[in-house]
This record gives sequence, structure tokens and C-alpha cells, in this order.
Amino acid sequence: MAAGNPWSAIWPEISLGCLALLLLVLETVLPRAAHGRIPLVSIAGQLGILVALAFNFDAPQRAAFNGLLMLSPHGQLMRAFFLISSILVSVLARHSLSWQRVPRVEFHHVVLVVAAAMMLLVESRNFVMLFVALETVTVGLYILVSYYRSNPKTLEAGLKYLVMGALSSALLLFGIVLLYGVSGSPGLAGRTGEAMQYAGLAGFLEANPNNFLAAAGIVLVLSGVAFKIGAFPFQIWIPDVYQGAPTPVTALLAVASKAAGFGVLLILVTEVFAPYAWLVGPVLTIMAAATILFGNLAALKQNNVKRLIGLSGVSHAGFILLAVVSAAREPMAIGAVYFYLYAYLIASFAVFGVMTVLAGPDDTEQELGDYAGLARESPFLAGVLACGLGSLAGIPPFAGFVAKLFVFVAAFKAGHFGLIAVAVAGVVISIYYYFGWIRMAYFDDEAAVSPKTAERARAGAGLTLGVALAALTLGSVVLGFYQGPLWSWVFGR
Amino acid sequence: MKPSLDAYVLLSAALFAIGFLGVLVRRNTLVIYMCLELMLVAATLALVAFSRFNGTEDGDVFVFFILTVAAAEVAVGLAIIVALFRARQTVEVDRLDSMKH
Amino acid sequence: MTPLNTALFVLIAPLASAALIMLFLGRRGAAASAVSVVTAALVACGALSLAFGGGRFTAAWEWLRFGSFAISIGFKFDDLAALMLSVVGVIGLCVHVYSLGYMSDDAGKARYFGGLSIFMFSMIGIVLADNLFMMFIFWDLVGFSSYFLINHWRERKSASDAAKKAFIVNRVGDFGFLLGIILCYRANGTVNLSALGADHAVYSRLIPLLLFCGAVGKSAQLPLQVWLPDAMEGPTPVSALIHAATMVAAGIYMLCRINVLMVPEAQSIITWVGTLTALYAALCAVTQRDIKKVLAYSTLSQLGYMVAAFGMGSVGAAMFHLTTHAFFKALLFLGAGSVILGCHHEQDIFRMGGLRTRMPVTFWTFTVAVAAIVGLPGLAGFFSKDAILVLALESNRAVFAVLAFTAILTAFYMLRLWKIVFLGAPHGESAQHAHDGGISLTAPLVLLAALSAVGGYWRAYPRAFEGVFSQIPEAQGATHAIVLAASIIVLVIGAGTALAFYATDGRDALEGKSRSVFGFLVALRTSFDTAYDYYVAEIQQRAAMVFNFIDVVGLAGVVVRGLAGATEFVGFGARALHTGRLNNYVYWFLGGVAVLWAFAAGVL
Amino acid sequence: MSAPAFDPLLISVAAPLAVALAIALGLPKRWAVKLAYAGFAVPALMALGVWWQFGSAAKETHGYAFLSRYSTGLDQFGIGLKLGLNGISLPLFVLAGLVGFAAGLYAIQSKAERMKTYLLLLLAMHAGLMGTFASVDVFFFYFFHEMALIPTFIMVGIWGGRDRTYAAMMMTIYLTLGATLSLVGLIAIYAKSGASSFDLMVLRDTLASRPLGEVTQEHIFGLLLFGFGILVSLWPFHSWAPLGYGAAPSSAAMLHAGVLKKFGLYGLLQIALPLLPLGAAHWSHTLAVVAAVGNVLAIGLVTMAQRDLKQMVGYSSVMHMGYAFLGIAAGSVLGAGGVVMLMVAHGLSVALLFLLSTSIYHRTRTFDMEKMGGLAQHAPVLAGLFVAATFASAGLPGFANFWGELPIFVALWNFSHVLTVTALTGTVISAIYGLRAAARVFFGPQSTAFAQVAAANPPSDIGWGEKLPALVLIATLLFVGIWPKSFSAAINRALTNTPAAMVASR
Amino acid sequence: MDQIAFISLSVLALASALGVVLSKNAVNGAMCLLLCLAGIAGLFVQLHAYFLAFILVWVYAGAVVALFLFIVMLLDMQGGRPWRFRAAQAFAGFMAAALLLVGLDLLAVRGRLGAGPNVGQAAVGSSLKLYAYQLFTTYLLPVQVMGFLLLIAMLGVIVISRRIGGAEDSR
Repeated sequence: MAAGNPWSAIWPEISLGCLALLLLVLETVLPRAAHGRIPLVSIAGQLGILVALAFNFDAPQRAAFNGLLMLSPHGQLMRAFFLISSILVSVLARHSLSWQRVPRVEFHHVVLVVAAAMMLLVESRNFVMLFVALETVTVGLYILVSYYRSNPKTLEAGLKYLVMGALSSALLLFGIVLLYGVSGSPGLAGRTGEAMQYAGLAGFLEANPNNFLAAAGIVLVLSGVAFKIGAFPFQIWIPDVYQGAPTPVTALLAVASKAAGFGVLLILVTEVFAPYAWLVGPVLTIMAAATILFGNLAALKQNNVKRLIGLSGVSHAGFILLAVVSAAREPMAIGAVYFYLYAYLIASFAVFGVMTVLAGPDDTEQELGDYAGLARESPFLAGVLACGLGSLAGIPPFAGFVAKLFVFVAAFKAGHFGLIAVAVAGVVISIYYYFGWIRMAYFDDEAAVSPKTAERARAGAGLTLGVALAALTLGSVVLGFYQGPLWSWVFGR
Repeated sequence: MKPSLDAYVLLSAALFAIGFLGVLVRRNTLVIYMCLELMLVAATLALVAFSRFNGTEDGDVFVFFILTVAAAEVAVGLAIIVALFRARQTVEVDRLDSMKH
Repeated sequence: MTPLNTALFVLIAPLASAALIMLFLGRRGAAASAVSVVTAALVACGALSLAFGGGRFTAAWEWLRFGSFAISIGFKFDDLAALMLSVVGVIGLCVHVYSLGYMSDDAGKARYFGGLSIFMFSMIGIVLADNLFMMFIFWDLVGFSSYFLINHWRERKSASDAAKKAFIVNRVGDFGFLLGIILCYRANGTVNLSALGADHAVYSRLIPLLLFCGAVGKSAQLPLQVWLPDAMEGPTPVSALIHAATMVAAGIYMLCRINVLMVPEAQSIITWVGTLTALYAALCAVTQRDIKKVLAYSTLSQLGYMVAAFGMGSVGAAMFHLTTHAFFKALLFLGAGSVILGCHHEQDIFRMGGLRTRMPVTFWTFTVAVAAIVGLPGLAGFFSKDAILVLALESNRAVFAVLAFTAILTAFYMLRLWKIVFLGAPHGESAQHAHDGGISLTAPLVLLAALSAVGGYWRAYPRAFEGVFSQIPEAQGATHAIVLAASIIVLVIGAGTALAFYATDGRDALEGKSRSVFGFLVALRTSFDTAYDYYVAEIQQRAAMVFNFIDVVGLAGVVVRGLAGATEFVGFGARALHTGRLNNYVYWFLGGVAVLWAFAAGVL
Repeated sequence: MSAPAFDPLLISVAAPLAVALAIALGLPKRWAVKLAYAGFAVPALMALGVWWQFGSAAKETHGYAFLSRYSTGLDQFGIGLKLGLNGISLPLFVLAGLVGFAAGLYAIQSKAERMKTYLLLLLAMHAGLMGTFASVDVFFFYFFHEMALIPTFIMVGIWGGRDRTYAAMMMTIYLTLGATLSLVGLIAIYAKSGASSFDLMVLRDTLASRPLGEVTQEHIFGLLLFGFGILVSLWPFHSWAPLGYGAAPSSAAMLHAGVLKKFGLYGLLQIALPLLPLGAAHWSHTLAVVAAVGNVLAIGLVTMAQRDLKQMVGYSSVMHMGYAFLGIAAGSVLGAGGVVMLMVAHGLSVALLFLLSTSIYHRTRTFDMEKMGGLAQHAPVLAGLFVAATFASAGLPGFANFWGELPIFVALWNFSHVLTVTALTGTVISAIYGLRAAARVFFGPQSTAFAQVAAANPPSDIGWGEKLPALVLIATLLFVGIWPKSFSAAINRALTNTPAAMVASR
Repeated sequence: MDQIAFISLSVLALASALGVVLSKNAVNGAMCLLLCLAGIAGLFVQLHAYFLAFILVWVYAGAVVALFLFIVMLLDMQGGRPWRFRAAQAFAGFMAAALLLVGLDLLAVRGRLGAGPNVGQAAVGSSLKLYAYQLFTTYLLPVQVMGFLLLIAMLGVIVISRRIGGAEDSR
């Protein structure tokens, strides 16, 4: 892969795009009987790309496409993250789609395109590129969220996501426009015509650290990103959309889309908006505190597990925001963000996997009560669920604990004591609902096992999903004990 | 005398605000969607004005992408609305609250 | 064997015996009793050989150390310890032997003998201890053995209550004792009995009084005397050994051990506590119907004498009385045990009577003991009581008067007991068929009777206890005459009144003739228990209930559940914000943007 | 420092974990039970072995013996699995081994439902316990504690008694709060010390040469105090304890009340006191007053009011923790030494009491003491053991507890006279409720309620399945009671050699 | 001249935008949107962005609004509930709008934008050639991505709006 050709720099994205096209080609070429195998091709192809990525992991930092993109170790990390997410979503989708009377191949196609766009999103260093990649992701997600179109609730969720997403896109866009406009203003020091480039804008902001218009643009951009990560008060759509979306898509929203938002936010905060720390710092601090509290409190008495996991995801976003806020003062916080994201990925997908298995055709109604007696019916699923939730709750020996620890350490080093207090309160509240869920699965005097749950639990996860769940659980435990490889990826460079 | 940049930006902002207002107060999904499109277009107006007055180039190019994206969004959005109407026989958002709390 | 090894043996052997019994002989009563008795015999031999062998020594091993604070296990074997050790050894052996007969049919025989062995171990530990911490340790252990043995008949509620009471009341005393030890340690830097000097430190007045609290508990002085009468629920040999001869006397022994710490103010308090206890207990004894409880109050009274003697500054007099008292009181109890056994576990003296002919050995030995305790000249009690009276006359007339009056009462109630139990005609079925026990029951009686008879001639002892007995005050001239006269008059008045007053008709003459006096005395006897019961039921238990209420309802209920409820309420609120309507959600965005913009504009 | 070929500490952590893993992977029940014996026995044997060898373990570094270190990939953060024992952790390590063994034996014979899961959780808990006290690294110290804590909640929730769900939730939330607060405190030490290491030795060295500022110390110590305090049921944060223990299955209660609860005290002693001496001095008066008036006096009275046997044991455990806090507040070598002794002794005795309470329950079918009475006639051995355990917990000499309480009282006198007197009243109170319970359960005539139960199911005396664990515990109590030096020498060495140790005998 | 044109176009755009918001039914709304777009296109022309004005009309007016109208007709929403102000919501909405306007005003007053001269050089948007050059050099990658975006949008529309229960759906 010669460094000269910019296209070679984005080979994983290109491969994903080609794989996506290949799926469509296969659908037209192959006989209908063989269509069931196409998702496996998708999974295998993604695994191949992941392996290739692992072997070419040590990429140097370099710009590509006239500075539209920046390839960096952190970018590699996020590439792997999105790739793993999309593989897992594909695995979940295979199981979930089998209940539905909808086209299958297109789903996998869209997932692949979205994954590639997410990679570009966190690599982009240009607002045009950012917007295009972001919209590709968003439009893909509109489609995926409303994919189970025979279910009115799914469509309703799609509509809600559509409107809120478009609104946030508009806000983000207007923010970009303001930033672009003010930085090109000839009357100001450091005027630049390259304001669409992060670097150009950063130079301008450096020269004008107190411009009101720039500040207004910055907050609008932040609110657009806050929608993606589900930060307070832009989190309000989450429960409805998570509930209505197909479970694999919920996973994609909760993990990958959120991570993409954080990838962007981290770059913006550390590289571009740094001169406006007086604004970004307090804003994100308050956002983090409110997000942690609101997510946990709203989840406290939630009975629908998809809404619950959505709201718990909100609180996790708050935790990651805490690390992002600390990143301004403490470099290790960046590592903490990535580590947290990975721990969150592993734990979340374990939980979503179990949810997918137990969901059945009506994906949108899953109550806590449906988990009663799960441990008796399927110790495996219950174990995966317990480990996943334990990791989400941040309990040793799971990876989630180490992640939380790093966030705390980073926040401590950065001196955000008030936020730490809020975070402690959040952890304690979160224990209530995580354990409420585990309790449902394990303490069997709560309610009789519903026949639906019993049937699904006995049917099990199937080979692919089962292997994936086992691997996730194992990964969660191993990362809890032995953080070496991931941490040296995150921080070794 | 030519109109100033401020005038363009204010106009754009006003259009953006009107769009936002529409999203806030209207119940009809289609109208809400039109208002969202209005907001996007309002942003492009400011972009073009900035580009022109500041003599920078990227803004104009950006408009192309914005319009294309908007078109794609409209297509997908309308498809969802149509499907939803088929399922629920309504596109009034205050009836679309089967998922809450 | 060197004296040190002998001492170690004497200490360890009962422990080994107890461990053996508890671990392996739990269901083999006969073997257990054999082991225990043999051990007791060996201990007695060892004790006597140590005492009369002349070896006096100290030795210590470190037991625990934190920083500069260290506790050692050590021996201080001087004349005082030798005397006490001899008493414990001899009485212990007697009681062990006696128990062979007394407890022969008991189901829990092994447990009983195990308990006796533990007691011997603990008691010897107190005797040998060279420092207050070690003494406290064994102090608590005798309390435990006492609990264990009082509680021997587990199915009896009264026994279990009595055992509990004994331990808890002792704990109250120990509270002060331990505090005193800690103060002593902090004031003097050591609690080693040999190292404790008279250099008085800050708390010098407090220390002896606090330490005395321990004696108040263990020796059942006012106001903690309530446990001893109840402790009679235990088997009678136990009462003889623990609650008459040795353990209750440990308080006196301990006081003698810490004599160097005493200051006059403390001593006067101690004197008065002892004096009042002597009087109070004697008054209580007058109306008792239970043979063992009469003896128990008598024990209290005599312990009061000893405490008063110590308070008036004479270790010798206190220890002397302790020794003689051990002999005749053990004898009294064992005699009472014989009577009880003979009457098939009848303890009410008014259902006895006429046992003189049916139980001759018991009768004669008991008579010796009664004569000794009332101070018939020539017997053991006469000399030791005289020594105390001499002391009192010389130092405090008021105390002398009270003690003399107490002596009248002593003679009165002892003769009452003697007459009602042994003279006249039998008043119950069981008394009709009473008879003396076997050799294991009678032999100890005879031995102790002999000791009660001759135990007062301390000059006849070898010089082993010189260090103690040399401190016995001796009356000279006029004082001697006064005391001698007084004691004889006292004896005559008391004994004569009793013999004349009480008939052997199976009824309490006092109750019949003067209900008011009788009623007063009974009320006096029960006053403490009434007060304590009131305290326990109405104050302590209510306080406990109030605190429990606060804890369960207030803290765990209102605060904890309230906080949880409040959080849940907020949670419900946060949940309710998700109305499901798009328009409402757009307002959130609007609000968010407005706030952010306000930030950017510097409004917030 | 590398790992030795034979590492008893690692083995004692790994053995139960390995068995738990094997059970999780679907070992058949018959084999699971057999392997579980090994899983519980190996740590106990290792613990006894290191106890035996500790005095002669010449190769001590910073007072630690049996050191080993395994990298977990976070070396640049100063995190690594570093195992070792010093004089303070040795007694607790032994305690964990023995109580774990007893609890395990008791669990195996208990014939609980879903036995495999039960054993799995108990083994995981046991591994966590062994790891907690063997860790020199503060990160793993906390890590293992949490690992042991979580199974407790689950066990309470599944196998618990009355109110188990509420009890499990309350315990979970309360203890998580405590654990999280203490975690923040530990992180604060890590971040503020500048040592960039969680290694306790490094932290000690760093802070010995460059102590933290006074205000910082006060803040961090406050965090640790309340965090650890909640875990140890410091008044008024104790509400979880009686409720949780009342509901917990016996083995879980034994391990938690006996061993796991000591984590907080251990953390205060091993970490907070030496690293933050000024903070400790600042808080000691508050702590002492709360512990003496709250834990000892108030909870002592509350304990007296209990009718439920298990709740009473739970409350008594809260009360005795008050002594431990007083020892910590006293702040001298003597007080700290007493605390370590008390931790061991209390761990053994409370575990024994929980075990016996359950045994009693099996015979009376109730925990209500008003409905018992006269059990001694049916089960004399049980009665004897219970009375012994009661006396042990009331601090009778001859049992290990005495060696904990006495030094604490002596140390406390120099700290505060009034509080010493207050604390000493506790000795009376604990005798009252202990003996009252023994009398109600075992002595006197049978109550009518119990007579009915006894007529339907004639109670037997305890069999070997219950007796053996009880004997292990009581034998250790007696052994330490008779020969306290077996621990105190090591404790004393560790306390007096600590560079930042507070001045002895203030 | 420019000023007059600007004012009239602005008024047209604003009025028709308000029309979108306030129109009684969706068809009127769509028509107003069309007018508004026309006004904006006029402003684009005034800003010399001829190409952009062209594609705005072409894409929006030609495609998007037509699509809207088509859907409105398809769903036959004429008979639907006409939109009315409801006091509370309306008040809240207008408060919100006022807030936004104040914010925008702040933007203009404090943003210090006014100084910029209307630079005479040709804007990129004025000629197709310049525009295409930018698109296919600097912004080549976004254009490619846009291709994928349109592809999935197309697929999405097909998948979502296809009739339920078609033969394609069953396995």
C-alpha cells in the first residue's frame, strides 16, 4: 500500500464498500435458495477485513485527500471498533431477521456502508467531509431503525429518529456555517479561507479566543454532536427510538453511533475548540453531570429493557463525557475514553445478544418480567447477561470496572471533583437497575417464567451468535484481569 | 447600495428560526418535514452569503453536498412517512406516542 | 521437680483434665469423674508441697506485645499465694471427692467434672498470677466456670437465669476492675504485682476503688450481692467450692494482692462497704427458708467481714478469716448437701427436722461448723473473727458496733438453722427416710470438720504462711478483754435467742409472732432484686426498645427507605418526561440550544 | 521481582477460581462437589502453611514476605498483580482461609438447592477474599474485594431467607456506595501522591518522603473513612448489616461478616493510617465518638432488643465493629494491633455464630428466640458450641476476641477517658444479650412452640457436617486465645516497622 | 436596485416560510415552501451563485417539493385535521421563536460581521466549471461517499415503502 495513493490509505473503508456492493451483486446473481448464505459472506468478509486491519495496525499518522482525512493510531482504534461493532450487528441481525418478513441482504449492505462511513467520520478533518460522512451514517440509520416496517412501533421510532436527527443535523450545519463565516471574516485577525479544514479553523480560533459568533457556532456544533452521543438534554429521543428499533440496530445506535459521536467530539475538543475551553469546558462538564444523573434516574424505574438499556447508555455517555472533559487537562483521559468505549462495546453487545435471542418477532416489547427464571431455562444466556450487566455496572472482574477506574483516575488528575461526586452517585443508582435485571434472571420467586421466554431460551442462540456471546463474555472477563493488549493499543502510541 | 452581509445572515437566521418554529408547533409530520428542509436551505443561504462576502470558496461547494444530502433525506423520510401512514392511518405526531415513559 | 515446674503442673493439670473430658469423655461420666478427681488430688498434693516446701519464686513469660505494651503470663508465688493455693487445693479436693458421691447419678456428670476442672484451672491462675492483666483473665474465667456450673441443670429456668445473672453482675464489677487495671497501667506503666510500688500517681484514689469494683462483683458485696443467693441453683458441691470457699473469696485475695495501691480514703469506703454487706446479709439470712440460701447469705456476711478487715488495713486478718471461713463454710455447704441429698432434694428447712439421729455424721460435722462460724471459743471462726473485731475496735468504733451486732445475728440465724434442721421431729416424708451418704460424702465432711476445729491455731502451722499470718492483729490488754467479752456475749445473746425463739414445729416462729419484722426483713432481702428487676425491665429494656425503634423505624425506615423512595420518585419523574410526543422532544432541543447559546453569550 | 516457582498466595487465589471455572463450564454435580472440597481446602492449607512459615520467612521486603508479581499489562500505571503478606495481612489471610474452609464445608453439607451455582459463587467469593488480603497492589486489593462482594448479593438474593430481595438490593446499593467512595479515595491517593503507582510499597515510600498536605490528607481520609466505614457498618451506615445478615444464607453470611467485612478495617489500617497520618489525626475524634456512642452503645442496646437470633448476631457484629473503629481512632501501635487481633477473632466467632444459628434454625424452624427454649436437652454439643461462641464474642479470655478488645481499651484510655468508659460498658452489654440469647435458645424448659416443632421433627444433635466447620473455627479461636503471640508477634513487627507508623502509646 | 431586489426577495422568502408554518393544510404548505425556495434561489442569483440557484430550483423545487406534493396527494390528507393554534402550545412555541430571534439578533449585533466587503471576485458557485473542478479534486472523496449515500437511500426507500407481504419477503 503505497503512501502516495490516497485511496490506499482508506482501504478498510473501500473494502467495506466493495463488500457491500458484492452483497447486492450476489443477491442478483445467486439463486434464491442460496440467499440465506449471503449474510455469512458479509460476516466472513468483515472478519477478513478485521484480520487484515489487525495485521496492518501500526499505521503512521498522516493526512490524506488534501487534508480531508487524517489517519492516526486513534483512527485505527476506532476503525477496529466500528468493524467489530458491525460484525456483531451482522451476527445479531442474522438471528433477529429470521423472525421478520423483510429483505435481508439490504440490511447487511446498509450496515456495511454505515460502518465505513463511521470510520470516515472519525478520520475526517474537514467539515464538509464530516457532514457528508455524518449524513451517510444518519441516513443509513434512518433506514435501519425503521427496517422492520411491518411493525408500526418500529416505523414510529424511525420517524422520531428521522425528525430529531434532521433537526440536529440542521443545528450542526448552522453551527458549521457560522464558524465558516466568522473565520472568513476579513476584519478579524487570523482570517482564513480554509475554515472547512479543522486545522484552518483551529488557527482562526487560536487568534480569536473570544469571538461571540464563533462561540455560537461552537455550541451549535456541540449540540449536533450531543445528539449523536445522547448527552443531556439531547438524549430525550433515546428511549423511544431504542425501543422501536430492531434490537441489532439498537445495538448499533447505542454502541457504534455513540462511539462515532465521541470520536468526533474528542477530536473537536482537543484539536479544534481548544482555545474555547472557557466555553467547552463548563458546557461539557454540566452536560456530563446532567447526563449521568438523568440517565440513571430515568432508568431507575424503567421496566422495558430496551428503554432501560438506552437510558443506561445515556449514563454511560455521561461517564465518557467525564473523560472527554478531563482530556483537556490530562492526556491519559483520551486513553480512558477509548478503553471505556471498548469495554462498553463488549458488555453492551453481550446484553444485546441476549435481548435479541429473547426478543422474538415483536422486537419492541420486552419487559423485565420476561427475564424471570432465565437462569433456570438457560444458564448460558443468564450467565452472559449477568456478566454483561456486571461489566456495564462497572464491577470487577469485568472490563467495565477497569474502564470506570481509568475514567475516575483521569477525572481526578484533571481535578473534576464535583463530577466525580456525581459519578459516584450515578454508579450507586445504576447498581439498582442493573441488579434489578440480574435479580429477575436469577432470583426466581419474582414471577413465573413466561412460556414465551422459556421457549426462546431453550431454542438458544444458535452457533454463530452463541460463539459471539461466549467470546464477548470471555473478553469482558479477560479484559478485567489482563488489560495489557488493549491498553497498549490505546496508549502504547 | 448593496445589501450587507449582516442582512443576509439575519435573513438566513430568521428562516432557520421559522423552520424551527414549524417543527415545534406543527403536528403534521409532512409539514414538520418541510420545515426541516427549510432549515437546511436557510443554512445554505448563509453559507453562500459568507462565501461571497468573505471571498472564500469552500462554502459554495458545501452547498452542493447539503442539497444532495437533503434530497436523499427527503426520499428516505417520505418513505418512512408513507409506510407509517399505511400502518397507522395518520401522520399526526401527537397520535404517534405508542412508545413513551 | 522444681517449684516452678510444680506450679506449672498445678496450673496446667486441671486444664488438661478439662480438655480431656470435653473432647473425649463427654459421654463417659465415670471416666471423667475419675480423671477429674485424680487431677484434683494431684493438684492438692502439688499445692501443699509448694506451700510447705518453702519455695517462693517469681517467673514470667511474655504472652503478647504491641509496641511497648506487653502482657505476660507469670507466677508470683509468695506466702499469700501459698496460703490461697493450699486452701484452693484442699477444699477443691474435698469437693471433688464429695462430688463423686453427690453427683453419681447425674446425667451430665462428665460435663460437671469438666466444669470443676476448668474452675480449678482458673482459680489457680488467679492465685498464681503475677500481674493484674493475667489476674483479670483468670478472673473472667472463674466467672465463666461459675456460669457453667450454676447452669448445670440446664432444663431449669431458674438455674439458667441464675447463671446468667451471676455472670452479668460479675461483668458489671469487672467493668470497674478492668478500668482500674487500665488506669493502673497508664499511671504506673506496669501492672506487675511485684513492680507496683506505692508511688502514687494521678489517679491514685480512683485506682484502688475501681479495682475494688472487681472484688465487689466477685465477692458479692453491696450493691452487687444479688447474684450469690441465686447462684445456689447450682449443685451444692459447686456452691461449697465456688460460692463459699474459693471463688467468692478471690475478691479478698485480689485486694490483698494490690494492698500497696491502697490509700486511706479508699480504705474507709471499702471498710464501710464490707461492714454494711455483713450486716445486710445477716439480716437477710434470718428469714430464709432455703437451707442453701441461708448459707449463701451467711457467706455474704462473712465476706463482708473480710472486706471490712482489709479495709481497716489488715491483710492478715482478712486472709485469716478467709482461710477459716473456707473450711467451715465449705463444711456447712457440704453438710447441707448431705442433708439435701438425704432428704431427696428437699431444701426447705421447715420440711426437715429431726435429722440429728438419722444423719449423725452430718449432724456432728455440721455442728462443728456452726460452732466455728458463730465463734465458739476454741474453734477456727473464733480466732479469725476475733482478729477482725480487735481491728475494728482499734480503728473504728462504729464499724465495731455493726460487726458485733452482725455477730449476734450470725449466731442467731445459724442456730435457727441448726435447730430447725436437726432437732425436733421430721416434718416431711423425705426427712423421715433421710440417712447419711457413703464414704465419699462423709470423708470430706470429717476432714473439713477437723480443719474447722483446729484451723484457727495459726501458730501451729509451719512457718509457710508467716508472711500473711504475721500481719494478724493481736489484741493486748484491755482491748483483748473487751473483744473476748464482747464475742462471748454476742454469742450467748445470739445463740440463746435463737434457741429460745424458734420451735421445731415446722413453722417460722418469727413469721408467726411478728409479721411486721418478718415482712420488713423479707422486703429488705428482696429490695435489691426488685430494684434491679425494675431497672432491667423498665429502664434498660425500654431503652433498648426505644433505640431499636429509632434504628429500625427511624434510620433503616425513614432515612434509608425514605432516601430510596425519594430517588425512586425522582426516577418516576424522569421517566415520565418521556412523553412519546415529538413536539415535546423538540422543546428539549430548543431548551438545550438556548442554554448553550446563553453560555456562549456569557449570559450564564 | 519475578514469580517464584511455588507461590502459595497465587495458588490460594487460583485454586477456588479454577474450581469455580470448572463448575461454570458444566462439571457434573457429583464431581463439582468433590472438586469444591479441594477448592476450599487448598487455600486453607496454604494459609496454614504461610502462617507456619511466616516467622522464618527471612526474605522480607518492606516487611512483606512471599512476594511475587505478575504483570497485567498496566505496568505504566503502576498496576500489577503483586502478592505478598506482611504482619497485618497475614492474620487476615489465615482468617480468610479458615473461615472460607468452614463456610465451604458447611455449604457442601447444607444440601442447598441449585448446589452447583451456590458452590460456584461461594468459590468465587473465596478466591476474592484470598486475593484481597494477599494483594500488595491497592488496585487488586479493591478488585478482589469487589469480586467477592458481588457473589454475596446474588447468594442473598437466591438462597436468602425472609425479605431476601429487599435485603439483597439494600445491601448491594449500600455496599456499592461504600466501595465506590473508598475507590475514589484510593484513586485520590494514587493521583495525589505522585507515585503513579498503586503498589502499596511504592506509595508508602513516596509518601514517607513526600507526605501529602494536611488538607488533602483530611479530605482523602474522610473519603476513605466513610467509604470503608459503610463497608464495615459504621454507625449510622449500618442498616444493611442486620437486614442483610438476617436474610443471607449461612455460608455467605459467614464469609461476609467473618472475612469480607474486614476489608474496610484492613484498608484503614494498612493504607489509610500509614499513608495519611494527619488525616487520621483530624478524623479520629469524630470517628471515636461515632463508634463509641453509635456502634457500641446505641447498637448494643438495639442488639438487646432483638428477638430474631440471626438479626441479633448481625447487630452484635455491628457493635463489635465499633471496638475496631475505636482501636483505629486510638491510632497507636497498641490500638492497631488490637484491631487486627479483633478482626481475626471477630471473624472467626461471628462466622461460628452464623453457622450455629442456622443449625439452630434447622432444629427449631424459626429464628424467633421467643419460640425456642430447651434445645440443649436435644442438642448438647450444639449448645456447648453456641455458648462457647457467645462467650468468645463477649470477649471472654481464652478466646481470641479478648486479645483484640483488651489492647483496644488500653490504647483508648490515652485517647479519651470518657470514650473508654463508654466502650467498656459494651463488655457488659454484649454479655447481657449473648447470655440472654443462649438462655432463651438452649436452657430452661421447652417453650410450647418449640415443643410442637420438636414433637413433629425430633431435633438431633449436630452431625459431623456441621460440627467439623464449627470445630475448625472454635479451635482457631482457642488457639489464638491461648497463644496470641502466634499472630501478635507478626502484627507487632509490621506495625512498629512501618515507616510512617504513628507514635506508639500516645 | 440591489437593495430593492434583496428586500423584496427577503420578504417573499420570509412570508412564504411563515406560510409553511401557518398553512392550514399540507398542500398549501408545500406551495409556500416552493415560493420560499424561489425567493432563496433569487438571493443566490444576487450573490452570483448561479449554479447553486439552478440546482436549488432543480433539485428542490423540481424534485423535493414535487415529491412532497405527490405524497400529500397519495396520503390524501386534505381531509385531515386542520392545524390550529392551541393556546398553551402556541404560546410556548412563540416564546421559543422569540428566544431564537433574540439569539439571532445577538448574533448579528455582537458577532461583528458587518465589516466584510462584498469581494468582487467570482465565486465558485458562479460557474459550473470552477465548481466541478473543486468537486472532483479537493472534494472527490465526499462525492464518492455521496454516491454510497444515495445508493443506500434508494435501497432504503425500496425496502421501507414496498408493500408488506410481497413474495420477496419470505425466506
